[in-house]
Order: sequence, then structure tokens, then C-alpha cells
Amino acid sequence: MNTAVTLCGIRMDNPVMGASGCFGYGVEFAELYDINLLGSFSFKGTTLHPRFGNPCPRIAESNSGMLNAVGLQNPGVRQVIAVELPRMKQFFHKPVMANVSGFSLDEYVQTCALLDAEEQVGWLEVNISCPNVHLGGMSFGTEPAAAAEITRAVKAVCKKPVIIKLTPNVSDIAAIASACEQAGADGISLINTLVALRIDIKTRRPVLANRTGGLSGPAILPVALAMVRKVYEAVSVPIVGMGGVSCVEDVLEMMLAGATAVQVGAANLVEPYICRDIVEDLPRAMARHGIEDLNDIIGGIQY
Amino acid sequence: MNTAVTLCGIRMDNPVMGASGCFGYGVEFAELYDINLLGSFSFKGTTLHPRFGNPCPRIAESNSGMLNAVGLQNPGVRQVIAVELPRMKQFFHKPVMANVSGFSLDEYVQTCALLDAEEQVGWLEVNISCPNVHLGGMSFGTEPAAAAEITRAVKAVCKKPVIIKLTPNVSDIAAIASACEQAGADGISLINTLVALRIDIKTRRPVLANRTGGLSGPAILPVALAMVRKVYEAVSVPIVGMGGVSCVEDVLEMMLAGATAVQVGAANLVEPYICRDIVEDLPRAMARHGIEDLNDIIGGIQY
Amino acid sequence: MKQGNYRVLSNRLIAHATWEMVLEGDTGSLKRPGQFVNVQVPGKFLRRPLSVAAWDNATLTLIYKVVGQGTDLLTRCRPADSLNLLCGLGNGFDLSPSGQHPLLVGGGVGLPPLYQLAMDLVKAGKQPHLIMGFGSSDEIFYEDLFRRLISVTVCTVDGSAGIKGFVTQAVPPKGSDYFFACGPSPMLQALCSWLPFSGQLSLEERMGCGFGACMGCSIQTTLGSQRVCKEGPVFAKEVLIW
Amino acid sequence: MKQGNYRVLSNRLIAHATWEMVLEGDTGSLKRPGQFVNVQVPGKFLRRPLSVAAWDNATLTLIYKVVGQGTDLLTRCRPADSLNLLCGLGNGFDLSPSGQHPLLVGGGVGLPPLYQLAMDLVKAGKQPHLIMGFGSSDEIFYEDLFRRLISVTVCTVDGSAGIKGFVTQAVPPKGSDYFFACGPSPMLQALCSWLPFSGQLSLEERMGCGFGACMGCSIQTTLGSQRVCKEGPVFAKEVLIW
Ligand SMILES: Cc1cc2nc3c(=O)[nH]c(=O)nc-3n(C[C@H](O)[C@H](O)[C@H](O)COP(=O)(O)OP(=O)(O)OC[C@H]3O[C@@H](n4cnc5c(N)ncnc54)[C@H](O)[C@@H]3O)c2cc1C
Ligand SMILES: Cc1cc2nc3c(=O)[nH]c(=O)nc-3n(C[C@H](O)[C@H](O)[C@H](O)COP(=O)(O)OP(=O)(O)OC[C@H]3O[C@@H](n4cnc5c(N)ncnc54)[C@H](O)[C@@H]3O)c2cc1C
Ligand SMILES: Cc1cc2nc3c(=O)[nH]c(=O)nc-3n(C[C@H](O)[C@H](O)[C@H](O)COP(=O)(O)O)c2cc1C
Ligand SMILES: Cc1cc2nc3c(=O)[nH]c(=O)nc-3n(C[C@H](O)[C@H](O)[C@H](O)COP(=O)(O)O)c2cc1C
Ligand code: FES
Ligand code: FES
Repeated sequence: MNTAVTLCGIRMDNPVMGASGCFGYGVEFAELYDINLLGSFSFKGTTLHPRFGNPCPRIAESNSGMLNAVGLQNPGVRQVIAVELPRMKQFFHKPVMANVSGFSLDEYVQTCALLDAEEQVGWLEVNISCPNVHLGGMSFGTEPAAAAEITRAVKAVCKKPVIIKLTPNVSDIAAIASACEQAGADGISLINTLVALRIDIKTRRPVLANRTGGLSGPAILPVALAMVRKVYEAVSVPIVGMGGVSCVEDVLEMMLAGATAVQVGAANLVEPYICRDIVEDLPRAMARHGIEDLNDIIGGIQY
Repeated sequence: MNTAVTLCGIRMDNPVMGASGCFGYGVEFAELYDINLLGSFSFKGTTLHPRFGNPCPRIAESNSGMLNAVGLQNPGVRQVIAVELPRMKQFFHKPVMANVSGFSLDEYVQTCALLDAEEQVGWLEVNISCPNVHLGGMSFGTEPAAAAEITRAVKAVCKKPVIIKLTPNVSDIAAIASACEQAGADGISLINTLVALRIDIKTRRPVLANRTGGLSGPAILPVALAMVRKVYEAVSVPIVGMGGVSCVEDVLEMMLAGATAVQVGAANLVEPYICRDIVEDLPRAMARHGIEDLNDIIGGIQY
Repeated sequence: MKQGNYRVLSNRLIAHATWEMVLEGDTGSLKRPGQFVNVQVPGKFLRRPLSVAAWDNATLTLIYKVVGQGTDLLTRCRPADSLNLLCGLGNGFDLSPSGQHPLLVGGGVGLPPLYQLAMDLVKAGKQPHLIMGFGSSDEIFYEDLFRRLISVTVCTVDGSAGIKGFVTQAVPPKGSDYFFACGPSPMLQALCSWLPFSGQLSLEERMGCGFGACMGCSIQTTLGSQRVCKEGPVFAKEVLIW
Repeated sequence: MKQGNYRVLSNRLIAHATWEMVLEGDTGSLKRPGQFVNVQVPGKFLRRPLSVAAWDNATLTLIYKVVGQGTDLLTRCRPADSLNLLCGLGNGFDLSPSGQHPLLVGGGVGLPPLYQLAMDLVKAGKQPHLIMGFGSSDEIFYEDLFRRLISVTVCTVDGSAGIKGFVTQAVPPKGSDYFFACGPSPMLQALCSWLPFSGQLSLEERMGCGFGACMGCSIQTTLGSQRVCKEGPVFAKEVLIW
């Protein structure tokens, strides 16, 4: 039985990854279990400069999901390299995925170049989709031309595989994925969160200080699956699928739709051992569904 | 205490409506309770010609929601006028909303013109968003220019208020709503379902025979609220809000976001009395939240 | 149709992955064998349609196979728990066109509606015969209960009990003049060409509502489009298009 | 932090809309008063953070106010039900900087963590005094339990019991030299300017995870950004920026 997959030339023991923003720098989970049993994880979105992010409340609840408006809180790329990566090295011994955000082409390029040079970094995951920041990535992710431009710019400074992470808040995600592929993207990661709002009827204010936030969790799984499939049919680079994954069956469904690797986001927050449990359940689930090699099912829906 | 609202010049006793496709022609619900206690309802999407719709399975489940790919099954506008409307007259005595779909500008125009002439019809709700039909409304609903074109064409043949129903599967729903308003739309209705996919891991096939379907139910409420708010800030015509509403608090949240009337869709299918219950809960909920007149809260989020 | 809360009286495993649940509550909306209920499963959005295997004034019996998350959750119900049901859904079997020797054919969890039907046919003075089909002997349930009422032939696909093979391997009693069937779609289709006489078949389709509101379950028939939940689930052999 | 299933021993209404739940299970991860648990509420996506009011080797006590759907669902728990908890979250109160006469100030359901704190302070040989604030007399809980340990002043906003007004209407005992507080944000803010000495405050913030993974609860302090769930919920007065 084979659970290993290869993502942009890097072999992973299994396709299960923690999603950016839901796995910190791994520290909190490494206190609970050996996170080396994961395929890998994508660390908290990193920007050129430190960011405090949005004011609280940053979290709201919804049916089978949650809204967040964290606003890309992170200590900035230099601190990540100086403090977080060395600390991570003590407990995580696999290539990690570096998630990058920015507010201009130049910021993306500088941040990616710095992280590309780090030995621990296996892939760059360029988030052109975060819907929380007013002047943020949104614009890059909703226009094929802009998405292509950022892809080209980042590719020009990186030796490591560059995976572009897309927003679902668009009319035609396949067009954007294709534009990224043509501009040299080594992979496509999707979906980020859906733009969402909750209102506190008592106070008549939005629950989130930032007003809107991003919806994630099991509620969005069917939307993510549709988009992963649509992109799978449009590009030939590998896909990192995510959105609502919270059990081993969801991982298999995501792979059937077209994902080579699968990230687990919000589910980690409410079930801290979920990624470990999924990795442990994987062989049993494969046996149950007659899967000998996970690679056989990638994109394998039958019509 | 006042629960009455006015939607495009027509007074409704309360803002609660059954959503199109989830309330049939009212018959099934009229067997359960007096549906005249509703504000109104929008009947099953009507096309010029009869349609059988998609093959089964047309329904799939997801977390806090469901996917449907009914594919606009309906007996065609002439049959609706000859059979359904006269039957409906026996148990429903308020203006009803006529939901219209089409596969060409001309079909929309003809269908709307025929329904506009029916006395029972209060409003036309023009669905330019149904994601299920391969050659369907999708194209009209994702481009501002196409949405405006259909609005103008329908307005030209209708005396009754024309409400355009939008798809959420777009990058900028406010731009489309504005285009419709400028083209003469009397109101905007949103959201229709989100494009979604579920895969049966046992058979490795999509659960739905149509492959993809539309996600609705409580899972999508926060997405609907964000879009209603965005459109509320972009247009001045009234908004019919829907998407995931399943209790009286959701109705209030939708109105705070900007809706003048609120439709309940998928929730009717699993709780057949839900619309009645919401109407009955409304005065109590208003008292609890210090609302004297529902009109006071439309669009009334405080920032 | 009636919506209501029903109290679990018992819920027990009766065969491999097959459970019988007896519920107490208003059965006034049940008129015919073959009708079904739509069960709210806490934590799941859609209700689960299940045939009524038997009912009396105050109780009804469901028999369900664990095939997914919803039916798995149902196994956790304990006596005194409460379940919300839409009761009395669908048309059910019409006994009137049957002759004196109806043949009942049920595959797996297609058998439940045939139990109340068998009781009603016997009460109406008919002499039904039942062919029960299962995958394997450990899946067999209600054989004794059926045998107390009528004559029975058992088939198993793996031959571990009764006749080896599908139900179409059985030989219907001489004089059989009508049939009632419920089971997986391929079985029903095979029956229609196998049995030379007329009959009624109970179909399954994924459902949104179960009471006719959503068009989620419509099929094409010679009568035009029909909702499995409302005009069905029981259809005359002649109207079905395979 | 420890994840585990905890058995409900009791769950009862102790004041207006205020419940006390005693749970049995592994309390080994609890080190200090003021730590909290994150409770999985079946049917809700996010867990609910609740302070631990008291614990021993095998049990822990939660006191919660019904303010929304999650806490309402919690009231339905019956003895022998099981709840999944993340236990031992947050830093908790540090007793060491306290003088001999610490002042405890708690508003409403801010009081629970002060109960274990009061016990620990007494055990450490200190003489704490407690100011309890409530909206109205029907909301008062644990007054007797606290009075058995330490001296207590009660305030109610409507004057229906004790001193009329907010906790800042009370007069701290002469010699008070340090404070520990938990309650609504405006109360905590008022305390910081009202009390001339140093102290620790337990904050509330909406949480995604409760164990430091999501940055959902970060606040700005003089120490930079701090996670209420991890570096907090207890912060020294001096580091808070209002
Ligand atoms: C009219 C009718 C009567 C039925 N009577 C019985 C009965 O007496 N005993 C019994 O064991 N089963 C019966 N079934 C099938 C039963 O409804 C499904 O096995 C059950 O819904 C599966 O639910 P799940 O959550 O375990 O499976 P999942 O696969 O997790 O369910 C996912 C979704 O698909 C639907 N679904 C899955 N399989 C079926 C199916 N075969 N038919 C319809 N919907 C399905 C579920 O209702 C749910 O909405 C009947 C179906 C119909 C339509
Ligand atoms: C560290 C900490 C300790 C707490 N200790 C207690 C305690 O001992 N007793 C007690 O009664 N309450 C306590 N609270 C507040 C308690 O968490 C909320 O009252 C509870 O989460 C409300 O849940 P709900 O579903 O009833 O409300 P809803 O409003 O329906 O909840 C919706 C969402 O908002 C969150 N939320 C709502 N109010 C609060 C709040 N005040 N603080 C944090 N999240 C909130 C919920 O957790 C949930 O995610 C504490 C909060 C924190 C952060
Ligand atoms: C609290 C939180 C913070 C997030 N931060 C980031 C981020 O920094 N960068 C990023 O690309 N995605 C971020 N995401 C999005 C997730 O990585 C993921 O794309 C999304 O949540 C969908 O997956 P899920 O449904 O499994 O959570 C964040 C999500 C959450 C819930
Ligand atoms: C089974 C089903 C059929 C639907 N048919 C139509 C339709 O014919 N026309 C239309 O405009 N919307 C149709 N819709 C969309 C709903 O009217 C509504 O916009 C959507 O479901 C979101 O609301 P909800 O989450 O409350 O269901 C249908 C939805 C469902 C679930
Ligand atoms: S399931 Fe809704 S009409 Fe049959
Ligand atoms: S709640 Fe997730 S970091 Fe504090």
C-alpha cells in the first residue's frame, strides 16, 4: 500500500498537510504529537514587514464553519527566518511550505526570495487570495493578468517550486489557474476562504471588527471540491486541495477531484489531533475503498 | 409592532417568503398550513417550454446543506398559467412571485411577458443564475453587460416589478447588481446556489448525475449575508435576501444586512413548517431585540 | 403527511448491519403498506427516507441497513430517545389489482415494506408467496416472521442459505398472477422482464424533501414526470421506463 | 493541554440563567487557577471557552451563563453524558506577586476562576477579600461558598442586594496591596484606573482554537502582540493597553 505522493518533485510520505494560518509554525501541534507524521504543513502567511493584523473580534461562528479576519498577523519574514525556522527545525524535519502574502508585487518578490533561500523551505505557497486585508492580495487573485504577473515575478527569483494559492471569490477560477500555469506556476493551491459576514442582532454590528471575514470549515467542502475539479481539468500542474476537509474520506474525495496533496485548515482548531488521526486512518480507509496506491486516485472521478 | 414591509410598491404582511424551487407551487405546503400567513412565495422556476430537468440523482448532502441539480424541471409557462395558477388561486390569495429562467434572451422575454399578464403575479423574479443547466442562465449572470441586457429586455415587456435574481458565483456581485439597477431592475434578489461537487468514494463518481450542483442551506448563510450587504451598499432598489435562512434570527440578520424581504429555501425541505414557524416567531423575536417596526432595521448594521 | 416526534421503544441489530427500530407515536397518516417516513437524524441536514415495515395504532417499525453516516447515527438511538419524523409519505402499494396468488419479491432492505403488505394481503384473503433475496446468510432477517404468515423462498447470492443466486433463480409458485417488489434497481429491472404478469414496484431515489416540494426525485415514466416521493415510491410495472 | 472526554456528574441551575457543571476526568493538565477549558458542544463548530472554577484530582467545576446557542445546548447535558474538552488552557493567575491582602474582583460569570484562586490564596496563607458584582440579586451565585473562605462584599447594579452600583462602588479593605480580577471588559478597564496598586486581569476574547494556533485572539500589549488563549487569559495590569 502506498500513501506517498510527489508534489512538484518533492516526495511526501502522505498527502496530508496543515493549512496556512491554522497550523501556526507547528509549535502548538508539536507539543501534542510528532508532526513529522504529516506529509508537511504550510506555515502562517508571511509578509515582508511584521503585521499585527486586525482588531478583535477576529473570529465568528457559523453553521459547520467559522469566519476569520485575522488579517495576516505575522512577525515579518526576517523574524520568521531568524526565530521561527530555527525553532521549527528542532521538531520538524521535512520540507515545509512557506505561505507568502504581500501588498505589492515588490513585497511578494522580496519575501519569496528570502524564504526561497531557506533550506527548510520545500515549496513557496503564494497567497494571492486573502480576503481580509483591505488593500491586500484580493486584486491579484481576481484578475488572470494580475495573477500571471505575480507568478512571473516570483518565479524569477525562486529556485524552489512556486505554488499559487487562489481565492474562490471569482467567476472563473479555471481562467486564473491557467494564467498562473502559463506564467510558470509549478502548482496551484485552492481554495482560500469565502468572503462572509455575520451580524450580532443584539448589538446590530458585524461580529468581526473587520466587518467581513473568510468562511472556512466543513460548510465549504462542496464548493472547494467543485473548484479543485474545475482547475484540475484546466491545468496540468499539481493541485493542493483544501476547504472543509475534516476526515480521511474528505481527503480521498479531494484527491478524486484532482488534488495531489490535501490541506486541513479550520478542523485543526477544533480537533487539534485531526491531522494525526487522518494520517493514521489513511491506510484503513484505502483498504476499505480498494485503493492500493493513492496516486491512482488523483483526479480519478469517473464520469 | 409592525411586521409589514413594502417590496417594489407591493405591501407584504411580513417579509417571509418561500424561495423558488423549494416551495413548488405552494400545494404541498398548503396541505400542511394556511400559506396565506406568509408574506408571499416565489414559485418554481418557469421556462418557456416544458423541461424534465436532469436525471437522478439530483440531490446530494453536505455539512449543514445540500446540493441540487434539479435542472429547472417545470411544465412550461403555458401549463403554469393554465393549470398551476388557477389551482393556486384556491388556496393562496396574495400576489405571488413568478420565478423565470431561460436559455436565450427571447425565451426570458416571452416567458416574462406571459406571466406579467397574470393577475395573481405580483413580481417577476428573473433568475439569471441557475448553475445547473449547461447552456443555462449562467452566462447572463456573470457579466454586467449581459445582466443589463436581459433586464432591459424584460422590463420592456413587463408592467409588474422586475426583480433580477443573481448568482453568487462571481468576482464582483455589486457590479452586476448595479448594472441591473441601471438597466431598470426594480429589485435584486440574491443569492442563488453556489457551484458545488460531491463525489461518492465507493463508486468514484459524482453523487449527482449532472456532476455539479448548487449548494444551499445553512452552510451558505454567511456568504449570502456578505453579498446582500455588498449589493445593499451598491444599489438603492430593494433587495430580496436569501441563502441559508432557517430561523427567525437569520431573517433579522438578513434584514440588517440589507434585505427588504427574505426567502427561505432548503430549510423548507427538511422542516416543512419552518416558514409558518418563522412568521409566528417574528413578533416575539422583534420584542426580544427591541424592534418596533421591521422597516427600521433594513440595512441597519452599525459600523 | 404528519410531522411529529416519535419515541424509540427499541432499536436492535437483527442481521449483519441491519437494525430494527420500533417507534411510538401518531400513525394516523399511514394508509397503505409501502408508505415511508422521512427521519431527521441529528447532525445531518437531509432527512433519511425509510419504509414502514409494520404499524398499528400507536407504533411503527423501521428496518434499516447501515450504509452511511446517517444510518450509522441511527444505531445510537436508545429507548426513550425521541426522533422527528415526517410520517405517511408516498402512495404505497395498491392491493386491488392483485389476483389471488400475488408474488412478493424483496431484496435486502427492500423487504421491510413487504412485511406489512404480506399481513394486509393475508387479511384480504389472498395467498401470497415471498421470494427473499440476500447477499449472504448473515444478512437474513424476518424469515420466521414472514413464514408465520406466508410461504417463503430464500435466495442468497453466495449460496450460504436457500437457493444460490439472485431472486430470479427462484421458481415462482404455479398460479402466481401478480407481483409486488422492492429492492435494488437492477433487481427490479430484472424482475420486470422475468415475470410475465403485471405488478407494482417500489423505487428508491435520493430525496430532498420526501413530500413533493423540490422535484429532487422525479423520474420519467409513461405518465410523464413522476415524483418518487409523492406519486411513488410504488409504480405499476407498465409505467416504468428502464 | 490535554484533550479528553469528561463525564458529566451534575449540571444544575444555580442562579438566573447561570449553571454549574461538575465533570469527571483527567485534570492533570490544570496547574493554576484562571486556566480554562474549551468545550465541544455537539452541533456547534467552535468549542466554547469556560474557566475552571475549581478542580481536584478527578473532577472539575464549570460555571456558565446562558448567553447564546452553545451555552443553551450545554444546559441539556445530563449526568453520565460525555463532553469533549481541551483542558488546561491558558496561563492562569500567578500568585507570587501578590501581597498579604489581595483584593479579588469578579463581575458575573467572571467570578468562576476566582473561586479556585481564593482557595489557593488561603492555602498560601494570604487574606484575600472579594468584591462580587452582579446585575441583580437573582444572578448571585457562590456567595456562601466564597464567604466560607474569605470576606466578601456584594454589589448589584440595581441595588437589589448589597451595595448599589458597579464593583467600583465598593470600598476595598484597608491594606489591600494587589488585585486579581475577572469580568466584563468595561469593568476591568475601570478597575485599572480605580485601584492604585498592581494586579492581574483575566480577559475574554472570541477564540478559534484556544491553544495558540490561529491568532484569532491576539491583542496588543506593551509586550507586543499576545494571544489571550496562550500568553493569557491573565495579564498583568501594566502590560494592558486600553
Ligand atoms: C422511499 C424509500 C424507502 C426506503 N426504505 C428503506 C428501508 O426500509 N430500509 C433501508 O435500509 N433503506 C431504505 N431506503 C434507503 C435509505 O434511505 C438509505 O439507505 C439511507 O438514506 C442512507 O443514509 P446514510 O446516511 O446512511 O447514507 P449516506 O450515503 O451517508 O447518505 C447520504 C445521502 O444520500 C441519501 N441516500 C443514500 N443512499 C440512498 C438510497 N439508497 N436511497 C435514497 N437515498 C439514499 C441519504 O438519504 C442522504 O441524503 C429507502 C429509500 C427510499 C427512497
Ligand atoms: C478564557 C475565557 C474564559 C471564559 N470563562 C467563562 C466562564 O467561566 N463562564 C461563562 O459563563 N463564560 C465564560 N466565558 C465566556 C464564554 O466563552 C461565552 O459566554 C460562550 O462562549 C458563549 O457561547 P454561546 O454559544 O452561548 O454564545 P454565542 O453568542 O451563540 O456564541 C457564538 C460564538 O461567539 C463566542 N463567544 C460569545 N461570547 C463570548 C465571550 N464572552 N467570550 C468569548 N467568546 C464568546 C462563542 O464561543 C462562539 O464561538 C469565557 C470566555 C473566555 C475567552
Ligand atoms: C484562522 C485562519 C487563518 C488563515 N490564515 C491564512 C494565511 O495566513 N494564509 C493563507 O494562505 N490562508 C490562510 N487561511 C486559509 C486556510 O489556509 C484555508 O485555505 C481555508 O481556511 C480553507 O480550508 P479549511 O476549510 O480547511 O479551513 C486561514 C484560515 C483560517 C481559518
Ligand atoms: C431543490 C432546489 C431547487 C431550486 N430551484 C430554483 C429555481 O427554480 N429557480 C431559482 O431561482 N432558484 C432555485 N433554487 C435556489 C433557491 O431559490 C435559493 O436561491 C437558494 O437555494 C438559496 O437559499 P437557501 O439556502 O435558503 O436554500 C433552488 C434551490 C433548491 C434547493
Ligand atoms: S424528494 Fe422533494 S419532490 Fe421528491
Ligand atoms: S484562539 Fe487561536 S490563537 Fe488564541
